[in-house]
Amino acid sequence: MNNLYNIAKDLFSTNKVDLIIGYKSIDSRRTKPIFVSSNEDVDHLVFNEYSLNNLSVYLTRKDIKKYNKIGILAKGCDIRAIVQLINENQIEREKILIISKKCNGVVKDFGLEYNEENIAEKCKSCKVRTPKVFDLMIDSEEEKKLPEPTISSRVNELDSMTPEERFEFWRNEFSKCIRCYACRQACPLCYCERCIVDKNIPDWIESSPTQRANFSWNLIRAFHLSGRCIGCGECERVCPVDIPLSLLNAKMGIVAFKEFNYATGMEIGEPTLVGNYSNEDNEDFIK
Amino acid sequence: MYRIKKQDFSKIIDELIKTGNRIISYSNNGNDFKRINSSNELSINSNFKPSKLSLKEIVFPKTEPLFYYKRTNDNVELKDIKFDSEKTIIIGAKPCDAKAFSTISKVFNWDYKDNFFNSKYENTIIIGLKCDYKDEYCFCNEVGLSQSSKEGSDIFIELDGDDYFIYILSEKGKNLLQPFMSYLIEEIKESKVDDIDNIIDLNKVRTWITDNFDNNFWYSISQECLGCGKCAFICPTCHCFDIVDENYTYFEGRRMKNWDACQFGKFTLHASGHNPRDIQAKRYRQRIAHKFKYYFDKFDELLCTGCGRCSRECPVSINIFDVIKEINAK
Amino acid sequence: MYTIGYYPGCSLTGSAKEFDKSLRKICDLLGIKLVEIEDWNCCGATSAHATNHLLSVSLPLLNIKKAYKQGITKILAPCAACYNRLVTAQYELTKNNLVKKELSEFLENDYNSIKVINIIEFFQEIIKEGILDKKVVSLKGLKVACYYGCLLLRPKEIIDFDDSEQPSSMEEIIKITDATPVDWNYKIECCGASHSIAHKDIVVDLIGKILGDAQKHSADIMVVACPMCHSNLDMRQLELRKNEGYKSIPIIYLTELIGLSLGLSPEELGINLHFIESRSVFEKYFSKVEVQL
Amino acid sequence: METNINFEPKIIAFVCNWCTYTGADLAGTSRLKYAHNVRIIKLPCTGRIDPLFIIKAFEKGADGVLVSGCHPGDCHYTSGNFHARRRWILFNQLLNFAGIDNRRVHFSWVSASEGRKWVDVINEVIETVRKARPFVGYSKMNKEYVYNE
Amino acid sequence: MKIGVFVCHCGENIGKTVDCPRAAQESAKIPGVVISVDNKYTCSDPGQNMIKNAIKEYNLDGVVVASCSPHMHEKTFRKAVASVGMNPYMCEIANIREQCSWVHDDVEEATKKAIDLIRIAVEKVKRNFALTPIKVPVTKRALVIGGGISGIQSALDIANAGYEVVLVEKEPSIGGHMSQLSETFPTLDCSQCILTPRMVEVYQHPKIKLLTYSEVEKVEGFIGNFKVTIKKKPRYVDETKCTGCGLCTQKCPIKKAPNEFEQGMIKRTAIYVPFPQAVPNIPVIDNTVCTYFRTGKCQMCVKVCGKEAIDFNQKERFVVEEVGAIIVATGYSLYKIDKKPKDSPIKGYGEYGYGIYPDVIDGLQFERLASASGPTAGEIKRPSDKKEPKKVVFIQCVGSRDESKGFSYCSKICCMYTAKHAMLYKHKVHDGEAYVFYMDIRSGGKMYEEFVRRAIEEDDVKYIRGRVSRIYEDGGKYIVKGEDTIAGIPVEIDADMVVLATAIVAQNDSKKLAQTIGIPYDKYGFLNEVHPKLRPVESSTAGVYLAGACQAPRDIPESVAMASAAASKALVLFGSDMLEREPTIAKVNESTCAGCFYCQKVCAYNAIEKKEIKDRNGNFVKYVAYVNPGLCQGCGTCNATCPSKSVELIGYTDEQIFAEINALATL
Repeated sequence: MNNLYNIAKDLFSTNKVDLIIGYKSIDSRRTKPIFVSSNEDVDHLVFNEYSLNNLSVYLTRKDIKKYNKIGILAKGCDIRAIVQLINENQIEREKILIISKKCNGVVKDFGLEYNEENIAEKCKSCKVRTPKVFDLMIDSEEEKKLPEPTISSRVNELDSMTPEERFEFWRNEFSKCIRCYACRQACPLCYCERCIVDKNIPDWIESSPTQRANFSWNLIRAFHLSGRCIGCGECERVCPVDIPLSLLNAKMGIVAFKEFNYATGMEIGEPTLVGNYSNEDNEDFIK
Repeated sequence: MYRIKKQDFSKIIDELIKTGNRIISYSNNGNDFKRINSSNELSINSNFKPSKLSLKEIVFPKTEPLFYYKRTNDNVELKDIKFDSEKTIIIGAKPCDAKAFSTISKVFNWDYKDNFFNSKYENTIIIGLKCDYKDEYCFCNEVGLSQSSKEGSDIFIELDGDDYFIYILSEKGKNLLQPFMSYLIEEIKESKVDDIDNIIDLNKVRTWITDNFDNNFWYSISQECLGCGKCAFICPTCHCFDIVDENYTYFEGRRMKNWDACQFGKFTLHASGHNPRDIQAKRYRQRIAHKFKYYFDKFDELLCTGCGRCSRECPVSINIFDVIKEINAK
Repeated sequence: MYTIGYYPGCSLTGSAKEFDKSLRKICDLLGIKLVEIEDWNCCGATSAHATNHLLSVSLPLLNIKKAYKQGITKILAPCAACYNRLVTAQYELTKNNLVKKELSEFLENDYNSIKVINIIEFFQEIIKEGILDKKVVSLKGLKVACYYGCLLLRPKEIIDFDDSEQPSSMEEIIKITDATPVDWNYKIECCGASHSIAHKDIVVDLIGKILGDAQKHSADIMVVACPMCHSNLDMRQLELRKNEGYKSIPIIYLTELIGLSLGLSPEELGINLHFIESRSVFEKYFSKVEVQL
Repeated sequence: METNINFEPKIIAFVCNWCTYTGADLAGTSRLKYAHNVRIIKLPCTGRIDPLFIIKAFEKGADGVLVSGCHPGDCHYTSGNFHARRRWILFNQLLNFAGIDNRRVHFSWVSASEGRKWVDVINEVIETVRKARPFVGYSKMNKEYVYNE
Repeated sequence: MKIGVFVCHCGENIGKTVDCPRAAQESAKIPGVVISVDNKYTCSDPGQNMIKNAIKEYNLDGVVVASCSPHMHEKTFRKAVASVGMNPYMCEIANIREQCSWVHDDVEEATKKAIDLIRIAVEKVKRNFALTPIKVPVTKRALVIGGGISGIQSALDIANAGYEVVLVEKEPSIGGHMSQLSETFPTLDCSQCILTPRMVEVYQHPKIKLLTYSEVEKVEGFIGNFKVTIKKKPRYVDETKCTGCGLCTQKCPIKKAPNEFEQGMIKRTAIYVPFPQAVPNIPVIDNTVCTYFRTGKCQMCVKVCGKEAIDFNQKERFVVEEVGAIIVATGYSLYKIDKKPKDSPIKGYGEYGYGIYPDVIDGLQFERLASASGPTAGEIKRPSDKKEPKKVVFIQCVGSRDESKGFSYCSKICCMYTAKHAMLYKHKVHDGEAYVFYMDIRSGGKMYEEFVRRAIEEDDVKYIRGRVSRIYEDGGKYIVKGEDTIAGIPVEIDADMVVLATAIVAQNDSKKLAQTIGIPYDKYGFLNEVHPKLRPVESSTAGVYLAGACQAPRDIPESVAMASAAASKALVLFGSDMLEREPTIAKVNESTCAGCFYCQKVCAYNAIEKKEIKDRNGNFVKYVAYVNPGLCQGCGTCNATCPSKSVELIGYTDEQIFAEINALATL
């Protein structure tokens, strides 16, 4: 039977992996990332509706890259990140062994109980709850119906405002930003060796958490993730001042789909959105 | 100590607001704090959990200008900052937050007197509140505090039915309440010291840290750390800052003092490209060592008040208390 | 039990009853469950796409949506026109310029996951599945001209289950009845169905060519898979019959031919409802039926 | 803060060297007149134009930004403008979503022979920006920087 | 930094609307500016001298000239500063004429703008680098890919100019399609007669190294310095020994292999020479049919060969050639219109029954039928029964100008060769009828239209304007159903033979070749020129040129013209020993590059390569992008695309542009 325990044990005993990046539970409603490198710790591994973190963020880290074959627990959404990382030459498919399961959503944040209203927003609109790309599947219950997503309606809400209102909205949200960069650090696709905000010659994005610098930072970040964000929502979850970053990402996701019929991280080898072009790209906004 | 009716206390607050003081109180179930314009906005609740951000930004803002400059072809003229004298009164600070102010004031005053900090700190009056909140992240009693410890507060409140018990603990506090003594009823109440059984031996922790600078333990506990600055930025005692210049017109600019965090990879990056704390483990070690050893060695104070914010908010659920416990268990 | 969604469309409930009848009979016999789409509506074939592009796409999509709600994953649309509209609509759905605007309501679910198949694909499938194997009557010696018509195979960028100019799939299917498909030239020529009422003269001329060529290549009967072709070729042949010495040729639905080979009687299959009678052609096979039954 | 409709907006234009810059030169050599509010920054190719420039332009007090280059297919570097176009599609909508709408951010193709078009584009841009009034939102944030005792 | 600013009045041109003295005074306030002056004509000798003197006097690091457009005088002033030892790239122009004084009237505003423009230039020049042009050595040797008429022409031109040429042909013989043609329009002279001498000339030319039956495998390097790996397929015949006596080909027992040269209309032997005039005249063994290769027996050829030239053990061989320029002349192939595989985007013409009806043939097959050296020795006989067809229908635009079934482009030569075919047919079958179905007749070219008129008027070829909907067989005849759009009626012709003018398409492996060389191609697989008007024979990869039908459908004269043009481009390159390239190219910051290779995706010149970074102990650290200075053209798209700005365009660095924007900063 394919429970997590057996799979992991087997992987180690047959030397199919040198490391498994997984979750271990702290208490009934909390888990944290764990790095299992041998049979002993296998029994710590859990994979449940409290497995919030998108572990693929670790795959691009130097100390992790050292391993030859890495097993990783990944939900459908996390796998999109892995696929995108592969498509961006950050990791090699052969080196990664994806252990996944059918997913019925995770909770918004640690400490909450898994139930209808605590399910994370991203899960409600998730199209890959049964993942398309993976190596091993652990036994998991079938998909059940989740509550209707609200994110797109929130996006429409903003779209329906006047530009001035929108600007004020974001100015207020961004002015809260304290530049702890938790959003960046938690993002699996923010793997740059030196983030643009850390580049000081020239000082494209001022490092002071002033309103305008925060505005620039959050915009550029959203732009750098356009067509790359896979909507795992970690940035918003980890934000200490609750800036609705998912709104930005969702908007750009919608744009990518409407303009280019493009969804990120769905298949390995698909051409990236930025970096390619089509003669038919829409240009009715250009004079 | 004194007893005072809640409504009388409110009267005092309104009075203070009228006389142009900046009153800070909690909002949104204690998650945030804000300036209030009337005592109705006042919310004094001993069951609040520590706010998401700590109170430190009142005396140590996330960003503040140090001076302004104007450069022309042949010279540069500087313009200094004038500090405003507005009084700030914080109402209902938790013991763990109240203590933090006095703790960091040490580092801002040990050789160079940082007036940017002092000007604010001196004008800040902290009214502490006995805390009745505890969760798996709190450990104030392990760092020499308790839910009713009054360190750092100028005035301290305890709830008692429709009344407050009020302790006046400092000159600042005394002067503040001077005009309102009429509202206060003197009362003797032997304040019982809440019994604390510590499980952590801080000396042991310190010596272990000293002896195990290169211990693999640092790597093992910080492996999942993402290296974001969240813990430091929300910490009431973390006080690192960065200084940058930025110009706003072609000729004019200003020098800024911004929060910084030792968890950032670039924090210790030298111009040469060398980075003494090149991996997260070393940065995490720095965080622990600074809080529980270095700062103590220098000021014999811990740089931690056990508020548990960093653990509560950590994206990957690293619990600093667990770490200390582990060290303690070695 | 093999189950499949079923979209009859207007013809099969009217002018082409026998198509529907014979299909249902076969399915009963082979234990195939047809799940009719509840409250199905017009496919918009007749005039919608001539009058309003959006309408011509949304009408069929509405049917697919209904099927989706019913949990149907595959739809059989026997009528060539219906089939054509349904698959075309799905194709349109993939063109995001249209999607972006009017059709957004059809994006909430993956309606293109539903496969729409025509009667030929249907038989290909049940033969592959081994469901259609018990042949009772051998139609050996029966020369059949397979007529595809215009709707079944075009447009080729949307429909590609067979070569649109040199099709052969129907021939393959009727082989299981032991009948002999003839090689002829008018397999896909227009029969003029849409002019059947308004411009009889054109139609008669056109079907004259078609039937003529079929007979020239010595076909006994013509098998069709489209209600319009059928009514047109069957009914309008009466006009040709007026000519001196014209030898008429029966027009049979693919389903009916298969039905016969499965031992069903012409009446059960509704062959007796056609204008051009075909008993003469089939007599010799029926006797065998009696023997074997 | 200025509110009257006839203020003089500040426009920063990022143009490619081969088409638009030359087109602007042509406007000059043909002695065509256009409003003075625009300042041109020359780049080799629209492909070089980074969203950061646009943001930075607003930070530095621009009321509107124009980005212009070779028509699709004419790019001196074969595909620079195609890549630029795709980037703009994304960034344009992102800016709009953030409240910096297309009254302030403008894009155009102006070839080396389109001196006249350049003039029309500039005047149009300036007019739309003027109608949109000074960029209060941004200047609010920028004003933070001035020191008032 | 010490910067000098020189504001030019350009007589009245600038002075009239810009207050130059004031502009100069204001500029003097800019940090870094040590001298700022205005004068009447800066481009004049006194003007230039003034700059030179200032450079010496104040020993300036950079110069800004506020004057006319850089496209006007940038070179002039850069030369000037260089003459006194300043690096030319330390001189910047502020364009205050074309983009200021000439387009504004308001002196106040124009002056303000001029000052801003000067400030921008100053800030830029402060951050300029002293650059020296990149020099790359040139290998004066050319590779020509494809031995058709275009390849032959290019090879001969370059060789006759005295440079070595390597000519690679994938077939056993050079000659290409032209060698298959019977006659050529509009002169009706025999194709072989004019081509064969050229083939021989190539073969005997001391400067030309001919590699037939070979294919380009790999191309490395860049302009002036290509390293090309060529695969020589085994002939199983030793070129050095074989005399081309042809005995082996007569004696070979296998005679059933389809003859490619004759378009499969007749058979050939297993060891064969593609056609009598083949160059080199050396046989090849087709190991797919040869008995020896199938059963290990026979060896008849070995027995009869006096020279012991047969060598069954030959293997693929790889030769590496170093060349400075590459000319691609791979030609075209013909659209095969029989049944298409399902996945093919092209839908084919099933209705014409090509591949089903033996007497429905394509243009090249007809060429062979009409050719005196062809299978019927020039008599027109239909393939099925070898009878002389009395009625032939020619159909144009089969696949051309037909988006739904073929390609949207016009194949260009079909109108002409169809007219030629019809004529040849009429000349050979006097009582025959020839019909041509056409959409339009496109006969632009010297004597072309006249040629078509001749076909219609003198040779009485019946032209029907319209398309054919269907062809089917009926008692040995082919019923061609079509429409006469001029008469507006359907027509049916019972033809004996049908000739389809099928579209010209790119070689099926052209995309693969393009990727090997690193040059772009269009959606049809035709190779792309860098500029359709001004640089029609250059690919976007420096040093790679295009000739003939590999770039688009071409007729013979055009192909030859292109070939010579491409040759001369190569010769221009060979004209100098060192190649000078603009130093404003992109550069990667390897320490911060994260290796996402978005830069590689957007680079139009394949200038970005993967580079391995190793630590001191030689352990692999990471892959980073590397910009090949030989290929980079300096567009900077990589720079804008790089999320971490780890690749920067020298001369337009982020720092410079930031400073330029900042120079305009106000509140």
